Amino acid sequence: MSEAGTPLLEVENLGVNFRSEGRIIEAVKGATFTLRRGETLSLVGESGSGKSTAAMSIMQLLPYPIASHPTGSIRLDGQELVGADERTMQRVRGHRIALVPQEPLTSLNPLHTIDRQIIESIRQHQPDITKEAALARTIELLKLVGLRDAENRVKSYPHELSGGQRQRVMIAMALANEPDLLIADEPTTALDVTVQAQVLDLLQKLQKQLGMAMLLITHDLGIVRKMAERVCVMTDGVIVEAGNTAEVFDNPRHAYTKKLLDAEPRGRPLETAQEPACVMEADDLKVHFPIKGWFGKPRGHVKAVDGISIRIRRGKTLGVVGESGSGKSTMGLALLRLIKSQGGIRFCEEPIDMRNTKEMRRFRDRMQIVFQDPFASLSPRLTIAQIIEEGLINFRPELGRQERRDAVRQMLDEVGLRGNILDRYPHEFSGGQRQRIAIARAIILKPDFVVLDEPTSALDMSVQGQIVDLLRDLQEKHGLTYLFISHDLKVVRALAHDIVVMKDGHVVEHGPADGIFESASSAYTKELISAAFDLRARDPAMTTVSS
Amino acid sequence: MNVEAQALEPPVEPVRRFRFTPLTRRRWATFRAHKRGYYSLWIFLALYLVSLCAELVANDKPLFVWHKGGAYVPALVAYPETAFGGQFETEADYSDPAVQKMIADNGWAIWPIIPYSYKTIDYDIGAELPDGPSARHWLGTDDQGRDVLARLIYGFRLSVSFGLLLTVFSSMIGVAAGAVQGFFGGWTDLLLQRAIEIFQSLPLLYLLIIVSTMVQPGFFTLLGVLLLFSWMALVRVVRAEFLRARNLEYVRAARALGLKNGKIMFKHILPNAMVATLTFLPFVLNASITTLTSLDFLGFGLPRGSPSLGELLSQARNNLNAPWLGVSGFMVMAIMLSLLIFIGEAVRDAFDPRRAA
Amino acid sequence: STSGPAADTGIVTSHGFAAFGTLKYPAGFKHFDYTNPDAPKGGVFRSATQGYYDSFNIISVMGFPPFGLEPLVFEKLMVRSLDEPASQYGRLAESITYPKDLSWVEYRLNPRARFSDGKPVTPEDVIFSVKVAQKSGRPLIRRSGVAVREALKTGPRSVRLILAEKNTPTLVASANELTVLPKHFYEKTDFTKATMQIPVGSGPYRIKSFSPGRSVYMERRDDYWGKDMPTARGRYNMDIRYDWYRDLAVYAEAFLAGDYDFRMDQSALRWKREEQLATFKRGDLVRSFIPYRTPISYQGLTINTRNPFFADVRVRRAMLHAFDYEWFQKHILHGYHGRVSNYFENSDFDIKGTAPSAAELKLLEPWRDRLPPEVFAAPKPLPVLGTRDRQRTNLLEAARLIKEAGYPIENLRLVDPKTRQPITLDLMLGYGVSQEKYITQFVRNLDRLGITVNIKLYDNSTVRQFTARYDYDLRISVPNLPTLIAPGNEMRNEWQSDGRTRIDSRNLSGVADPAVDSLLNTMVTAPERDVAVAAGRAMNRVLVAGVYSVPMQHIYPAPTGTQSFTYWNKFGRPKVEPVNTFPFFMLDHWWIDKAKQDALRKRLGKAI
Amino acid sequence: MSGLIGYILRRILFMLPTLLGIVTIAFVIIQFVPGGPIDQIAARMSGEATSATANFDGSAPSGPVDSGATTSGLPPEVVKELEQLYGFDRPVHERYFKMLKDFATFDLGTSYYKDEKVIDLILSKMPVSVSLGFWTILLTYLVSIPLGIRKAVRVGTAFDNWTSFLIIVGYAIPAFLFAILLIVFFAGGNFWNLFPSRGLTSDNWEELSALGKIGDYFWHITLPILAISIGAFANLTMLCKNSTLDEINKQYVTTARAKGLSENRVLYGHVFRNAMMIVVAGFPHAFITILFASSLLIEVIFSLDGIGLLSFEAAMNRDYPVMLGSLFMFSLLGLIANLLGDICYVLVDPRIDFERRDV
Ligand SMILES: Nc1ncnc2c1ncn2[C@@H]1O[C@H](COP(=O)(O)OP(=O)(O)OP(=O)(O)O)[C@@H](O)[C@H]1O
Ligand SMILES: Nc1ncnc2c1ncn2[C@@H]1O[C@H](COP(=O)(O)OP(=O)(O)OP(=O)(O)O)[C@@H](O)[C@H]1O
Ligand SMILES: [Mg+2]
Ligand SMILES: [Mg+2]
Repeated sequence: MSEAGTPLLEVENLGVNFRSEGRIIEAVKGATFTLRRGETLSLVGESGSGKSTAAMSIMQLLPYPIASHPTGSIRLDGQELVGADERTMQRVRGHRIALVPQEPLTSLNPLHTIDRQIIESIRQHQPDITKEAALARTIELLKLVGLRDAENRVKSYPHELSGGQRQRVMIAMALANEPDLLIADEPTTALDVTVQAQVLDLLQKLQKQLGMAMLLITHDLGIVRKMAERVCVMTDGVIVEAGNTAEVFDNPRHAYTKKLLDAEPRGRPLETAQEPACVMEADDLKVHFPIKGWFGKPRGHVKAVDGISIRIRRGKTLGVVGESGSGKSTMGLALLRLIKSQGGIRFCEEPIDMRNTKEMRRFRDRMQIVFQDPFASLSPRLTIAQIIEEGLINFRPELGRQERRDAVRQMLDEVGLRGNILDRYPHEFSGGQRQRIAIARAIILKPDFVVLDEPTSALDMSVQGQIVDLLRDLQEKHGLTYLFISHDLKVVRALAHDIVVMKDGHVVEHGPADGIFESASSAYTKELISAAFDLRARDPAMTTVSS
Repeated sequence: MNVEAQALEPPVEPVRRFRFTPLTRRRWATFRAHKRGYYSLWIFLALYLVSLCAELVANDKPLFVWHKGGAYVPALVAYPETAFGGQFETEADYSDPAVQKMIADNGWAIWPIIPYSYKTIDYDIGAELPDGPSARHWLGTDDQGRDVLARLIYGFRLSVSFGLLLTVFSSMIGVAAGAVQGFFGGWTDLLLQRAIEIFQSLPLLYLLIIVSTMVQPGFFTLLGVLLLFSWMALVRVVRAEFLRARNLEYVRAARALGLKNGKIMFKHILPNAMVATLTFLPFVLNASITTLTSLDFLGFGLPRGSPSLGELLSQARNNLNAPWLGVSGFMVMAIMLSLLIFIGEAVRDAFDPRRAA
Repeated sequence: STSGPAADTGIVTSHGFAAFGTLKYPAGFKHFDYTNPDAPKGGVFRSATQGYYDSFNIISVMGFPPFGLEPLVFEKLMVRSLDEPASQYGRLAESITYPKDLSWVEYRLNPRARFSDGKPVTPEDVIFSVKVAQKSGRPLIRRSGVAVREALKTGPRSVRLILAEKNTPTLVASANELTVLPKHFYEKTDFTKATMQIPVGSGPYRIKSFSPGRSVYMERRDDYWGKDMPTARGRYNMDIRYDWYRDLAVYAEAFLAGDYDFRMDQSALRWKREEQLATFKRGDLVRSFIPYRTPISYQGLTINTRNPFFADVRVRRAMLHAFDYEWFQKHILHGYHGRVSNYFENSDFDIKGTAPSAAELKLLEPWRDRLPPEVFAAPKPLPVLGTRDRQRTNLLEAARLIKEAGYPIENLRLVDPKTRQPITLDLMLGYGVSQEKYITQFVRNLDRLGITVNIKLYDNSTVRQFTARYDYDLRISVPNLPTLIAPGNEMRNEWQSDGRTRIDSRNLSGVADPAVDSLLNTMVTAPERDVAVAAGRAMNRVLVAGVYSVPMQHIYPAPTGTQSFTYWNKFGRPKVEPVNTFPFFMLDHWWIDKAKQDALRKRLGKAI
Repeated sequence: MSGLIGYILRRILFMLPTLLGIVTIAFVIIQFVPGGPIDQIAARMSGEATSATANFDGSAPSGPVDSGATTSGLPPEVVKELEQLYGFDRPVHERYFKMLKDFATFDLGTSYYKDEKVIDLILSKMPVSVSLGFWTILLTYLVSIPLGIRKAVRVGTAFDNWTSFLIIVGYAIPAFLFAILLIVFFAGGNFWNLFPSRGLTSDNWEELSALGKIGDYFWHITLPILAISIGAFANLTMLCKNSTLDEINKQYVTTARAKGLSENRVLYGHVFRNAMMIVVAGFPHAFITILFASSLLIEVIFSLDGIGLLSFEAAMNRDYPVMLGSLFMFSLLGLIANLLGDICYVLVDPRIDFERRDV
């Protein structure tokens, strides 16, 4: 795949420091790599190891002056970018280098419709394109990245889109100007496997067509294998290993690389009693969002969840998979009565669908949720200690200050966050770290029932494994019940007893996990599994999902 | 695993030496880092403190009198003139040379730096009034022969206390009302908003006239009356911020944690909706003072003769040939406002998670 | 057109009327001495004032009409001469006829008198005007109305007014000043309402243009019917433009900018500053002082004797000792203004420094045991303060007087002997902070006497209500001045005892003294002038001794008995000045001096 | 009914009871104010009346206006007549319901003293108020918003410091003092006589050419507008600055930058709308406030007859129809402005709604 060419991008001895709490955090230490036209370089590594930071440095978009580059140089076609003036950077950004940020959910301007945001990007660098042409191009791009009903959807505001939909908007935006270099920071985490495959194919196609280089940051080693010619492995801000993908993967030299390659969510769901009591039941659950027209007059409805009935028994995990935008997150929120819904919901045999906010409050310590967008779900002005201990303050008033703090510390430790991070604000973490904070917040209360909305999408394999183990542990010890939403069938497989497959707000298939994986009945499920299988099939180093 | 986990500091929690949470300490550090705001705070506190002890700084009564072997503290205790051998059974007028002679003949007195109180009329002033700045009156006198500096000191105390109280109360009420409206929406909002609209249209002038004919309007009466109106200033913005913020994901997260509405409002939303509030506070404080000023101007303010900045300014206007009146009044306002705005900025910084210490 | 007194009938017909003394100008006189019959006509006189106007209706109180409409657009039956005490000469009325007891007056209207719309002035207009004035109206208009009991037409050009009281020259004088309104005009327009309709009058001016609330331009009527009348000759030489400024400071500033020509000096505050200006120093701005010969208007601190605390004259006298006029004058009044010591200074009724005459003593004798002994001697001069030790002695005296009156001091404050409550007084001020500085020293002194004074500052309407109900202990007011050169029956409302209890009298101090009542009655009704004067002086003595108010200052900044004004130096002035107070905004006997005006323009480099 | 339309309808429906409440309370309060129109007339008759704004400059005349006046208030029959005229002979409730009836038909009545309909009075004062309000707002918004944003971007720099200094100084200068100073310096006799000190237009306005009229108008309003706006910058600028500071670090801004947008596009295209919600939504209300209240002293100083002055004088003179009428108009406009403000919220931020939150 690789074409020999002059290096498009040269990163040399790059260092990035952050100031936080009066200390210096060295996020990237002396990273060096180059990237040629048409080439894909993958940056893999531990969560919090500085991958995103390194990527953002290329765009010079770190929060300067809090961030600084003590050393290093970044050259695009020989032009120095570190410390380049704004005008130079403006010509580079979006035009020559485009970025798919790691957290697409919070990266869109909440007050602009998505067409406006993409069109803006197009017209910024191609001023002679008319508005209409730009709109047409926008729709085309959105279709390319697999957004269905793009004509209607372009007028949506970001908050009206699902996580995966927003992510695709970001990808479309990045591709809009056919950049020389695409920096894709975990671009497919919120996409279901079929769409994921489609997007990756698209990227490859563009690469071929345009000679676009790509810096791909991902935790999914399957994708790395599929896409990247070369790979750099990062840990603790240092690139510990770099080389040809195949070589590195086949012949890992650094201990961390080995660990990374070995790690994967393992194990099987716990065996449980046959028919424990139902923790969560929903009958004919419906969530319809009005599509707002002029002055808020509804033009119609998005039937995000359209008549779903499910049952989840104590100590079990219900995996929810399905197409992006199929209503998984919406269902999760509805079950916990966090958005308006119709239909019956019972929690531990108690009907809760008619209860008001106040009455719901006494259930809250027994039902928790990890939101799909961890960043948005963390109060920006609270430190993570405050965020995590909040549930304890609320429901375990008997705990003293120190006890609480200890519990928080321990919890963080269990999700793999160590060090003196308690008094930092959410924005000072990496995507994966924030995700773990969100998990910690949810499970510190040891609730009966937890909705986990893609809780591992931003985690590297080893941490994923750790989290999966933790969840299973908790299930074992405390009999926790999970509703586990994920696109990563591997993780689902490792945790879920039963699986629900969703499409367009409906359940298309429902049954024990093994059954579904082995012999899916609906076409959609088959497609889904085969897509996952297909992706992994290129990755001989990994155990395939199906036996 | 994390970069900072390994080296930078011992993982042990600092012992609880202070009652401050680490977050508070962090905010305090940010606050201190904002030099302008930090010094402003100290200057402001110092000024306010001095003005709180105005009686000891600027007074027409000695701080201490030694008379015939007896000790007197006229600044704090009222003594009849007869106590010093005079004839008046009412409180001694220590600025009267006759009284001064009585004391000097039988003892001595220590005077404050500024030997005038806000209402002292300098009887022996030589020139016509208002009298310009001189060694006798550092900032000159007003058109009634009262020392401008003394009046400023007392006036500062009065205005700032009034402003602070009014600001604290009115922003508490205003923020609460705005928060409740914006957070709950629906009928709560609809009805409360109407109530506020009605309230806002009360003819303040008439209320003041009524009040002023019924009672001698004093500090607290005015505080009460103005409080009735001033709290509405913040409602609008706070409500807007809450209307917006209640849709955000972290509010939903807080709700998922089963937090009470009050907690969600004040712990999660309010800090994020604080921008407007914090920005407005110095202005609300200043506006309280200005309102008081304009009431004095209209004649419905504090009892006549009170050391009010408003009175000073209206004198400045009537005595354009005495620029020191206007300049002093203006300087006090400007300094006070700058200090408050700078403090406000520093507080804003301290609460802004993205401002590094 | 006069005939001498017809001694037998006691009925007099004359070209003029002198309320006191005799007429200075004989029948057929050519012009007033203080006018210049050869004065050049033309140019504009620009004057201004602070405030606004919102109506051209001079009758109704509903609006505020511009100044000057009354003598300039509307005319009176007779006009005053300004160099005599109280003489009036015919204007609309050609002649005046009255009996000896002054029970009525009859006017013969000038046949040439015309309104600006060409209609003649008729007895019907006079009768209508009397009715209007009686019914409602602004004070000056109403005064003529209340003087009249009935109005009758006695001939095609004659109208007789039956007066409300006999033997009262001041009533005649009031009736003479009746403003005559065109009946045909006001029958069509509602005269009770404010209106901006340009009025029809018979006067020498008409309103040419105006901008509501801000300015009025009055133009000389070429067709003025009375052009050559002796009372008009040499007058009305310029067009007049009045401007209104909402703000006093701007008003003052605009004068310095040359936006208007003439200002009456109301406040000494600006003098100092003006005197330093180059324009003033080189004489472009001129300040003029002229004495007047009416009782001096002054402000005083009125003491409300309805408050039991002030029932004792000793307490009231203590107030005199507590008011430090000398300090006040030097520091607050900038050394300007003067002070008066009795109610009718600058007139025959003045008692300053004189002991009562035999006639006065005769009137006072019956009340000797009720009256304080001071009344029977020359009035004591007012206490003099102004230095520390004089202040101290006076305050000690005040303290002594109050103690004598039975008020003890407890806990350093003066208390009521019965209730043991501290004495607190309300000092009501009208809307205007400027007055506050007048009394700070006084308030301070009372504080030293152990009395707390609350200064109450109210708006007009509230002041009015509190005044009507006498809801104050002390207040600043201008004792009501005599209509003419001497006090008349209007003083009843001021001092008569029924006013103490009646709501809304002008008896602000609540004076209720049978001696005053009796002397007042004698003064008003005495047929002989010397008896009236003796009674008035005796009353003056009783009132002064009763200390019903603490005299403060002359209302004009100029020395007592003088008025002053400042103007841009472009006018010609007659050699002789009038001596009575006169409305300066008229200035109808001045004229533009072209040479001066041109010189001034040159120096200032702008049109003025 | 659903959505915003329903909400707007509800709000409009609610205006009625709100207005009712406002006038009712005002009516009740009026019953307790000392001194009524009749006292006012009595004061005028006895020559005691001073202008309502006398206290602003201590200009209460030192002598009576009509010196020599000798009235003792009003004769009882005149009082009766006046009471009849103003309807005070009627019981309170009757007057109240009559007022409601009149207001319901937008008949605001006639001034007690002037022979003019309240509505005409208000309309005739509009040009002044609208001129002052409009230009002041325009000026302050045009200056403050970009300035605030600039300050946020360059927070902590010298620029930030000295602009802060300037706006604070401007704010601290009392407007009335500043206005007087402007007149002394630019319209007085001592320094430069460049600007007129009075009014909105010259006396010969009618005769001027169209261009001349415009010039004359701006020549007249320059000083008043300057005086009003000098203090208005601070608040808005600081608000803009702070809310921009809050937004500028959010992730969507990084995204916008990543698109290669120029700094101004980032600021005005993205940050502005997010940051300015409060500012923009406050706009209608700001206009109403400036229109009705805040320029009172300036109106006096520059002899401009605006609504602020009108309603203040009406209040002081106890001209209840004018007072109630302007209150009514003011409230009505206020209600509409509030509604517009709320609609603005939704236009600015589509996520906003006004529904009750149950979940
Ligand atoms: N507030 C809203 N207004 C209108 N439509 C909405 C709203 N929220 C979600 N939707 C729509 O509802 C559908 C379901 O969204 P949901 O977030 O539940 O999807 P999802 O299954 O979680 O997808 P993903 O895997 O991409 O996160 C989507 O089509 C989305 O566009
Ligand atoms: N604004 C900031 N202030 C302080 N520390 C920060 C800030 N942003 C990131 N960091 C720290 O820098 C390190 C690197 O973060 P970065 O986002 O680059 O990680 P990452 O490799 O992308 O991880 P992930 O896979 O979890 O996204 C992390 O330890 C994080 O805590
Ligand atoms: Mg990352
Ligand atoms: Mg989702």
